[in-house]
Amino acid sequence: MSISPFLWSVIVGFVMLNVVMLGTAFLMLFERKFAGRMQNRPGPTEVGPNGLFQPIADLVKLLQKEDIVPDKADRGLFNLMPPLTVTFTLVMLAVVPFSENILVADLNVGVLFLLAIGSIQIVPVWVAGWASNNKYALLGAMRGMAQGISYEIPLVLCAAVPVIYAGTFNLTEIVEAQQGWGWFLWWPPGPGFFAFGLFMLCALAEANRIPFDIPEAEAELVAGVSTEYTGMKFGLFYLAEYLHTFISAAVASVLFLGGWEGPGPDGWWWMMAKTLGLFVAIYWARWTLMRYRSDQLLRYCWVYFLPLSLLLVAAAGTWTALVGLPS
Amino acid sequence: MIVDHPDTAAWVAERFGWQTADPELGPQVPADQLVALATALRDELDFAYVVYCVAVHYPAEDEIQPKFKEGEEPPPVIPAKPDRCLVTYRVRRLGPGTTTFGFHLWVPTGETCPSLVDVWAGMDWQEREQYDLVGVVFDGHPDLRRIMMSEDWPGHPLRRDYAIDTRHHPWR
Amino acid sequence: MAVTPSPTPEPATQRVGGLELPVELLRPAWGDPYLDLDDYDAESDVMALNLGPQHPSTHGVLRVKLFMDGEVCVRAVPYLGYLHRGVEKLCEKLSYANVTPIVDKNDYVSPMMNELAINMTFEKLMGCEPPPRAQVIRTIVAELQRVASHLLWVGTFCLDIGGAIGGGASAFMHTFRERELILEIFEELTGCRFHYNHHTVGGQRHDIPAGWDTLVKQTLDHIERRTFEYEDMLTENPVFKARTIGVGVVDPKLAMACGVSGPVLRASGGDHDLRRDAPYAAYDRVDVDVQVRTEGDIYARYLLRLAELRESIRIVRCLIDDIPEGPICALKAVKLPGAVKPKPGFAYTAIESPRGELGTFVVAGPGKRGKGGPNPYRCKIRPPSYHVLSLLPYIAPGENLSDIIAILGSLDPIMGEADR
Amino acid sequence: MGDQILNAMWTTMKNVFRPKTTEILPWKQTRKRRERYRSTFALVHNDLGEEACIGCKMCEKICPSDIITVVAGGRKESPVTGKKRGYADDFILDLNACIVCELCVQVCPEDAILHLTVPQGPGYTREDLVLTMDKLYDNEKRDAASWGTGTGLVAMQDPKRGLEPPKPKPEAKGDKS
Repeated sequence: MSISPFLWSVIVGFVMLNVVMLGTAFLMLFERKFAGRMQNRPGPTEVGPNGLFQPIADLVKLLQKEDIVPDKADRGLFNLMPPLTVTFTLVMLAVVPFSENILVADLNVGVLFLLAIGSIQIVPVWVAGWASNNKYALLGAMRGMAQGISYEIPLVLCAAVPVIYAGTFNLTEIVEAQQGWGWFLWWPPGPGFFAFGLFMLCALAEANRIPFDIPEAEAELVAGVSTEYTGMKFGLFYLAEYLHTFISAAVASVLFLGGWEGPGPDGWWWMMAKTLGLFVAIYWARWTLMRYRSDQLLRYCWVYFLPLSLLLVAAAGTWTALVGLPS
Repeated sequence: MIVDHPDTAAWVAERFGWQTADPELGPQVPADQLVALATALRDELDFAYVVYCVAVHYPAEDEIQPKFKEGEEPPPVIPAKPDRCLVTYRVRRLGPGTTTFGFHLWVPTGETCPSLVDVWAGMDWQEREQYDLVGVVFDGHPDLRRIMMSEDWPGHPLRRDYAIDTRHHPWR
Repeated sequence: MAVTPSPTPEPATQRVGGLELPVELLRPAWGDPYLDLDDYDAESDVMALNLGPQHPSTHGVLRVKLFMDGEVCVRAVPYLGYLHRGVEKLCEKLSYANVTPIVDKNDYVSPMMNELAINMTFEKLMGCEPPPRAQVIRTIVAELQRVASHLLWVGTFCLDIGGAIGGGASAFMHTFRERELILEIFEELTGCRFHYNHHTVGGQRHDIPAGWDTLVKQTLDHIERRTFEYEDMLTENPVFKARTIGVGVVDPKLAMACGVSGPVLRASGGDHDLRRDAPYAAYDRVDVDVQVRTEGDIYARYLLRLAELRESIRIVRCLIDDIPEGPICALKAVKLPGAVKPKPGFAYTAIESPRGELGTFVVAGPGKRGKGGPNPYRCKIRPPSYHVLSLLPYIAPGENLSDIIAILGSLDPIMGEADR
Repeated sequence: MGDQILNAMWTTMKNVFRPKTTEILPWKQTRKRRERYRSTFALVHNDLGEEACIGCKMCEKICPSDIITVVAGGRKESPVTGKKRGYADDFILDLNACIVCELCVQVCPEDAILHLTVPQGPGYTREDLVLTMDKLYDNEKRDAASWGTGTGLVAMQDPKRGLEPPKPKPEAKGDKS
């Protein structure tokens, strides 16, 4: 039975949206359980068997919270920004291939699209901080802006390494270039490994995760940009952050870990396993490390990460020039 | 110039001529000599560390004629005392073998007490607190604001005439 | 000994607390700290940021008005009093025996210290000496309380720099897990986990139960093992080091002039510890190895507190094995509010609380018929946190907002005792 | 730098496999409180089965928070012994402001008021935490008396304790066995 590519895209898009949103909710539960175990606590236990329905309870709680808009806030922008962050994050999902068939749009400039949408993410966060008319939110927004712009550059350069190796911007073709065990993580040796590490660091910074969660550093800035948001609007920021982390992990596994390619039968399960593995690693680091200061963060970016990523691009280019593109 | 004098009270008696009655309170200092004593303690005896500044309010007392039996020599009349505050200070010399030294002065209500902020930075908040709670005005303090109570608080709570159940507006 | 007063004191160096230090101006680097925002140029880019009283990391209800140039503070003005409960006024109205459970609430992180401090002053007024058994138990509980307090500090400080959702929370929960064990010890001894009312005038109210010393020893062994885990997690952690080394350096001269003692002073190089220098309770039975560091930054304070924690464990181990037999209280148990009536007089005693010199100055007033009154005439509690906070206008200017939070955390102020 | 971060992460991972140290929830808790733990209060009956409280108002006078109100009922003939003794007509203890200092237990000459090792259940109004005489005698039935009694505490603080040949510890009168 043949199905038109457009219809297939719509179906996959619909299913993926729902699965990812629901999955994110349960990833939150997983994180809370995991963090609880790290701190010798049981984590959520009350709603459902062993706390299984906690995300649903959270959702209900967020929905019934009073929706407060500060008097002097810019009402329109203030209300617009939380949905916008989630939208931008979900748009990124469109080009992430979970298997040969499970993808919404097979763009031939997929990497560029991802990076572009990823950097637009900064804008709603910044505008939200500005529109809140709160000094803490403003400080958080400014920090987030500086951090987002700075880390965009090494992020793009690190993503360029697999692009150079594969000779294409198309994510599906990048995965196919890593067939078998030829992941860009270790083959060609060297640049890919470091580029992966750097990419993960920059993705953490982009997604505002500890040790780089400067924009919402709750010890200093109360809750940063989301200080004035209540109820589901706050929940949307939260959701966007989780989605961003999840998508960063997915993109990293596509670019460096061979996507759905793996030992044994290929398929979406490999992709999911790799993504979740990275996700767990991110949370493991999150619940272990402290937070950097914003000026330290920017200094690391411009002094270490940017030259290093340039070097990696140069190395990858040299390798490709000498050895040639994969057939 | 640091003098390592073991007995500060003796040093003060020698230098300024003030005798110490109660070792806990130390010598009584005239108000105009307070800063001179404090500077000498800090610079010459190495009392670099502020312990406290406490003001104790004593309400006015009437003249008291102690009781005596008929035919006896009447004991001397205890004179009337005005409404006044006892301001006591204590400073400390740090390190092994640390000692503290206290001195005090009497400030009748309506008069001011010289401030020691310029001698020890730590006297700043101590004096502010005593001003706030007891109502002693420290002359020369650069920032004599209330610190514990709100700015518009009526009265000074640690005075003896301030009843503990005084009604007040809820704090903002 | 004749002393010739020098007319012009040489401003070169001054020996303070066993240190030769350059005399410098004790004024904040950014001008007068007492100015308000109105005094600023309206054209300047200074923003007033109200840090607290409702803020996640002001350790309660401290309010600091920060004047910020971008994210850098140009002036910090602390406002206290949001937790002022009138404890000193209350002490004037309560009898001597009743004051103890009230002052428990001052430094709510180490209540044993409050009780000990005020009861030592009452004993000095009464002229009574607690029996040796009480002295040793006092020392042991004080050191256990110091362990608990420093553990809590490590946790809350990690919250300040690590965030409530993140690594800071993990360290926080880990230290609370260990602190819980100390509270269990106190629960076994006094029946309460927090506000014990364990000390009384003349001694203790509770004798140690059977098997308590074994429990203490086991717990301390356990805690000492776990402290190495904090070392793994924090001490060498590059993120932790990046946030703490070289930040918030406190000059020892300034610290002394502000009346700051305890770990903040010792981390800056002031070699002063009342446990060694003016021993009270049973500290004359043990050698207190005073930890001193000279860096004066937040990292030094962290290392110093960890070292003090281990030192406290060592002191308890020294004392726990030979607690002398005998009574635990020099006076009869309180049966009436007016049971304790010291003669009129003045007394000041000080102890080394986990935050520094916690002293109490008590004026015992006259009562009827020439005897002492049943309640203090004036009771002044000299809290270390109050003085530590007065450092803030001097060290906060020039620091980043994130660093101000870290500095505030590292000073370890307890608003309960600062505001009283 | 990397190895130290890994070291820190290893530390947190070790903790994942440790047993949890927190209790689930208060109403599910299985935790055993210590013998001396003090929480809420109970008024007890003495060995003869009558109310131990004699209405002497000692606890009312000593209470630092001023939360105890005793209405003394005057001296009456005891139905059990036939001797005259005091009774309390009413005894109100406002647990809202209680600071659990144990002083009322210590001053009680008849060991009538005791601490319990179990907490008072939460309520929906402030009045639920005001312990009236009935509630206090109901608490006696919970059979969770704390260790501290008036005589016990006084004996423990006796300044001559251990100096002379130890006497047998006086049995706590009001303590139910």
